[in-house]
Amino acid sequence: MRGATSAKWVVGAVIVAMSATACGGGDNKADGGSAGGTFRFGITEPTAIDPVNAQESEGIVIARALFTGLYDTSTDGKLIPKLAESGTPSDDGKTWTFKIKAGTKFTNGEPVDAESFVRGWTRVSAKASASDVSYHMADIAGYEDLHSGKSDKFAGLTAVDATTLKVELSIPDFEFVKKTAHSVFSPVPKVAGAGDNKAFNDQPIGNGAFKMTSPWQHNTSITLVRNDDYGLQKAHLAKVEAKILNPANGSTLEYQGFQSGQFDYARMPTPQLTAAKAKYDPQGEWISGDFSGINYLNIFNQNAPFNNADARKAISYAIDREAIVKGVFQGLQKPASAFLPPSFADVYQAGVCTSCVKQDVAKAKEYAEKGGLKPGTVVNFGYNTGAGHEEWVQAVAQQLKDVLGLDVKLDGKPFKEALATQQDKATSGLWRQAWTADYPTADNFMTPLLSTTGIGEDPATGKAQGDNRGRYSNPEFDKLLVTAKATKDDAARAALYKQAEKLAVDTDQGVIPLWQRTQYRLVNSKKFKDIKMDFYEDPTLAEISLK
Amino acid sequence: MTTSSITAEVPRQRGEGAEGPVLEVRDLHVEFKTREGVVKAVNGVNYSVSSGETLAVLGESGSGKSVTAQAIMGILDSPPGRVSKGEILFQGRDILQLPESERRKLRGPKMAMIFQDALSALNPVFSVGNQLGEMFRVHQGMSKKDAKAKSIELMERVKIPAARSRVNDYPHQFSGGMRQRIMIAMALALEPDLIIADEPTTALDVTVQAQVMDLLADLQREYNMGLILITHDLGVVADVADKIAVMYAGRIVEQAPIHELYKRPAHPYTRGLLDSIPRLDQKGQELYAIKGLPPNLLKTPSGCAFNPRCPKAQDICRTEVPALLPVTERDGTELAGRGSACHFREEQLHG
Amino acid sequence: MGRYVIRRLGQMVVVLFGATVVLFCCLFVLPGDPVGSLGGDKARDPAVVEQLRERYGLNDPLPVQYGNFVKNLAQGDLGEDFTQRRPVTEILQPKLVNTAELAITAIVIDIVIGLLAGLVAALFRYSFWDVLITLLTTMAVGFPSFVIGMVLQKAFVVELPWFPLISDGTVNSLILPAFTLAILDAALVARLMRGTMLEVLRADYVKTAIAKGLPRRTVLFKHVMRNSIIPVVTYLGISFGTLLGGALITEAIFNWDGIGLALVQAVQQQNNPIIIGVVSFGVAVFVLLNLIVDLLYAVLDPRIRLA
Amino acid sequence: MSELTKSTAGAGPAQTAPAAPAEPAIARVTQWGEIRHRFLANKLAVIGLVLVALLFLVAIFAPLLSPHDPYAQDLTNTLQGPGGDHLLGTDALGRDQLSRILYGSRIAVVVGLASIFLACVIGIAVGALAGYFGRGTDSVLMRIADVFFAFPLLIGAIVIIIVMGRGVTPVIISLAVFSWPTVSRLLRSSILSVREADYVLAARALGANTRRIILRHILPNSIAAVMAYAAFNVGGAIVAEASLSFLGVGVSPEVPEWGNMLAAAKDFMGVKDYLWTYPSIAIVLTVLGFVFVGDGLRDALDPKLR
Repeated sequence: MRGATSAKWVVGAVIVAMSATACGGGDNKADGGSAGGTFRFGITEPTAIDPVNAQESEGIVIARALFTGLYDTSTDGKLIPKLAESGTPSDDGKTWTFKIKAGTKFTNGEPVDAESFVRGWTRVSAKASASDVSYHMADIAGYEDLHSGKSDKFAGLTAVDATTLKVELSIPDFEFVKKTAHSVFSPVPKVAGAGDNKAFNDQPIGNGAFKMTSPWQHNTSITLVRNDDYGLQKAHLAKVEAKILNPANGSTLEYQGFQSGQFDYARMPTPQLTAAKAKYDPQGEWISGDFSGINYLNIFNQNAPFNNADARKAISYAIDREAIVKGVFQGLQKPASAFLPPSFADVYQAGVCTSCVKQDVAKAKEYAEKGGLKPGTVVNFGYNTGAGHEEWVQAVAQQLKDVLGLDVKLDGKPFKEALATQQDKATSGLWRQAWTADYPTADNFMTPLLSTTGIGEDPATGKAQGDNRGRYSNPEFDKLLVTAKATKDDAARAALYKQAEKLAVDTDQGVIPLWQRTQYRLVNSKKFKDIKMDFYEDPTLAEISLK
Repeated sequence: MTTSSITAEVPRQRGEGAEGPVLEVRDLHVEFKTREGVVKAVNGVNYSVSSGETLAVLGESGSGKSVTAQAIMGILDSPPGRVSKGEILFQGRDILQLPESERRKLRGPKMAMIFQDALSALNPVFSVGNQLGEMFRVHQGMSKKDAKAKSIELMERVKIPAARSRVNDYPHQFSGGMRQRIMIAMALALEPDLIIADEPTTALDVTVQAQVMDLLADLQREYNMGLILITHDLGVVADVADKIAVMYAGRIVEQAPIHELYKRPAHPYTRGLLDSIPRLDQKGQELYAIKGLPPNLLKTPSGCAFNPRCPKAQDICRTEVPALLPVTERDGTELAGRGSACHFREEQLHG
Repeated sequence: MGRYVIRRLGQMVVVLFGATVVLFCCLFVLPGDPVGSLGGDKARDPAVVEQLRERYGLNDPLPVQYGNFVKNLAQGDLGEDFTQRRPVTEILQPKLVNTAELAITAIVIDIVIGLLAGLVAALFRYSFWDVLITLLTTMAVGFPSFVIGMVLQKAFVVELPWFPLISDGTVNSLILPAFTLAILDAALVARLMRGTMLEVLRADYVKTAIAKGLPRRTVLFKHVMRNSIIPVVTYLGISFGTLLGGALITEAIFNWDGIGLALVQAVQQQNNPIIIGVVSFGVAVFVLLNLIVDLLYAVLDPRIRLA
Repeated sequence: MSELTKSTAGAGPAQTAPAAPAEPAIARVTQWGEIRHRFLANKLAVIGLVLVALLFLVAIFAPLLSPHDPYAQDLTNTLQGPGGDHLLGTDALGRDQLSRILYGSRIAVVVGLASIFLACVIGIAVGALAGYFGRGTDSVLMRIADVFFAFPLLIGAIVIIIVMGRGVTPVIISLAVFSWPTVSRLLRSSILSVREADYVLAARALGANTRRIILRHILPNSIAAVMAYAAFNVGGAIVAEASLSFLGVGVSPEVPEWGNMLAAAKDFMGVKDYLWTYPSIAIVLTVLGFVFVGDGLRDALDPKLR
């Protein structure tokens, strides 16, 4: 997941959501569009734009403009080959061989070859980089040694020849290829140096559709210009200006900036969505899309009162998702009835979470009774503050009080503290959580968020160091995931994932899905064409052209 | 003009020019508007002073002596104070008719004032040199350097030791006597024709008082200036003043050449004041004190304002305001320069 | 004088020491691992967490951490921040410039409006203008800065789009936040000015000045002003010190990229090096300005002896 | 600043503590009757008193005055503009704004009074000790005061709240902890000026002991200045409390509280302005009430400044 984008501690900016209609991907040859023009939009200060540590969507949009990897992903989870001519797994799913397009170059003239991929991936995983995103490579053989500093070579990677990259995994994974669409799997030139090379961090030299001619002006702006030597389909825009806004009010600023003509693309603060839609939708400047993410309630599975599935189901049945969507989100969110997003068409099962489909007071009470969830039970309900969750968590809390008579204690905390509380073994109750996909695999949801390994319990402190902090754990489910990953046939694998989701989300109610991830944007379609959102909810810079 | 005025023609003792007095105040009325009502601080004051002459104005606090002086200088707090009636003739011109800009030009070069408390009357945040020099810079357009030299000269003139090294000191660094000398120096700076000294020695030690008074008298003589010496202390004025005006409740109640007043007061109030001076020859006797308190100016007693405190008050004193009238000898010859505002002035004088 | 300054600087070090110790203790007992998560609620890879804890000395006991901080501070080094891993000084420098820009503009507005209003109110005491100014300044004290900020934003950004919401680097974008920041202080300065000036106007030395035949403007702007301004200068100095420390609310409302906003964010993210940097700076500037104000006081009022 | 022979105390931190008059007001205790008279003659002060009294009444009788339960959500009736059943409209969760504003006065009153009271207690104790004993005690205590004085109020408060958790008590404590130094400085400088006053010298000459002098003679006279400060700054404390909520670290968001309401309304700027205007008015009136009272008190204590 890329750092829960919207969740930068942003005061009052929940930006979520979007609809299936606008997702591009596919072929945008931008015929008729003319070259040139400057595309302007706002972002908040990214953690990094160098692929070595680019993590949230603000950093990734720049990293992906500067670098081109093996594949790209469409919003509906399809792989689009970029530098890869082919990617082939071995029969056991433990070795992948990629054929790389020959003859492309970095903007400094260095060739983009198999070696440059090995270099890039090694750089990410090396101990000195202390990269926050290196875990995406954890399944590649030799990762542990490299990451712990025991070795400075990535044992699992081999540049067989200039155009052949061989990747050996420590476990079978027939979907590994999808991971490589993430910007962390970018190739880098020799000049990149180590991961903490400040000069390269601030002005990376890449092989993407755009390049930087001046370094990142921290807290001010990042300017990209078209890379005219780009080895693939060249971009149309002459220039891209990402103005860096204060995260305190990023979406408000973007919205105002769009209104005043300073930006060509903008998010909006949730409270303004209705008004913005009324104004801009008729002019064709409003786009939306459903994305690969989920908003859900983490429920602490191992501590009372939610240490049984019945009690957890009671909670899910008690929530009136429709009413909250209508009343609080003004109809601009969609209730979720599954944990996996609809964009993963092959595994999506609408209504797989039976308790999610509709509020059912009677069932809620019945399950509460069965699960020993008596009225008056104290339930802690945690959320992170300053990210715009204040309103709807109150609505959920109220429904739990009304339907089940629970004594819900809302507990808002800033991120670091919130995380520490969630990790604590003794924590009980509910916690607001969201997840967006890093790459289009069901595994990217299920393994970190629901598997036993996803808990990552530290034996010494009992802290949950992984992302499965609700500590759902079912050996049967874990086995299904391992099997699915090692299953070569797409349909068979999808079936296994469906089975696993049904088990974890319906039978066991390990988590409580709330709403899907829908995003809205304003786009300057009067001046530009083909402004769309990509898998990472960022503008498709390489395809936009002047009208 | 209800109060008949005699502008006492005192025989000129030191004055040379015979063109008339430097200053003549005619029927001056000053009032202050306050929340409680209109305070009539000065009610028809007349007096004059000539070059080289010293007029002492005597009175308790609130008698209007300082207000008169401020009206002459044009530094009344206004609002709330204002001159409601009367004329102030300075060298023959009624300065009340002059525009403020013209009056300003008089202050300093023509008339100057010495205040009672030099510590508060000198600006604490500027050096004495600066404040002295300001006179020359503003009125004569002198350069800073020249003004400073002049300041030192002035300080030497008023006998401040080590003037050169102290010119940059601040007021609070001087002793009380020295500060008053600086005030005097400032008043004298442009050699004005008239100086008003408002209780110049009250705030000083007795020993220093005499020195400062002597200095003032010497300088007055030297420059041949008119001097109005405001005081509440009869003892101070005896040696320096030529004539005296006693004020009570905003009026002049008695006017006389200085020595005559001491000998034969023509007003019960003056009598009281004189009696309350401790005297060596009356050791052992109880000291006389005027009964009662000074009048409230918001509601001055009807008739003679002094009547509630007067030992000799009669019915007429409570109904009719006595005018300031000439006083005569028993034989009816008018006493030059003398006047008294008492219905029984003759009795007082002779009795 | 020299000794006084040295002694005061010594005290300043003591205060700075005290403030940073208090701050360190607070930050140390905060729940949560400052390097435990990424930008959002995603936990960091435990191996990376450990690596970062080591790198930033977070496993050391508090006194050792403090010792290291002092040692680095002596060399002008405030360490690296926990999210971008860039030098704190480098991150804060442009923000400091922004905050200073805002603070200076605000203080200029304070001086101009505050002094002028106070002057007019005192000179024309009880007049229409005095009543109006007294009323307005009292009202201004009652308006919290976030209300002022929101009203200004609504009026001059949303309704009348005279000012940009996003700083475009021009004076235009400075005006609203500077006013928001300045209104309270300007009102207080006006009140203070009026009070002291009324007192000064009654002073004997003003009479003296008039009796000396000085022109009205010399009396006013030399003798009266110089004395009335003393407490105002004190107030403005201290207020400027506070402003330079960063205006949390105003910077948050107007998205002003200054150290106040950085501080609020850093507290939320437990980005301790930034918190320590900003607070230490704020305290140091505040104490330093206090010293400057005291020195200035002695210059303005020769009666004051610095001892 | 403590070393000046002339005190400059009274200029507090700019954002929250407005300057008290440069000269501490000194009033003999026997003058209370006159002070009351002067206070009541001041129109603004009386208006202030009325506003404060109203605030107290609303806070006490909030349950009777409120047309709805301030916590009751109605998701079918969210963001309704003013009028009809909801006089001031409903918020994003369909709660009645009027009721929430009325209930919000309770937090304002409690936090405002309690934090200033606490600050005064600490401040008076420290200031009295420092002012009376002088020398070493003074130096140490005033340096400690400097440390807390130099800390930015809001940041100090945020840190304390994060350590203690959100809620009314942490807010009160955190505001008090960073505002007592102003009281100390005020009291100390006031004591320094009173200490040499004739009546204290007289008491000393009559053989009164130190404690008696502090309690009977110095404190009652210095405390006048503190009282004016306190009344004035209850308003400041209420603003600070609302600011904390506005920054998302005050009391829990479901609690009806003005800062919370503003924080929730901020992003509705331009679309649902009634959401922030009414709570703003409530804050402004409250703060003005206290400011008027504080001003009136100061003027009554020191009529020269009128």
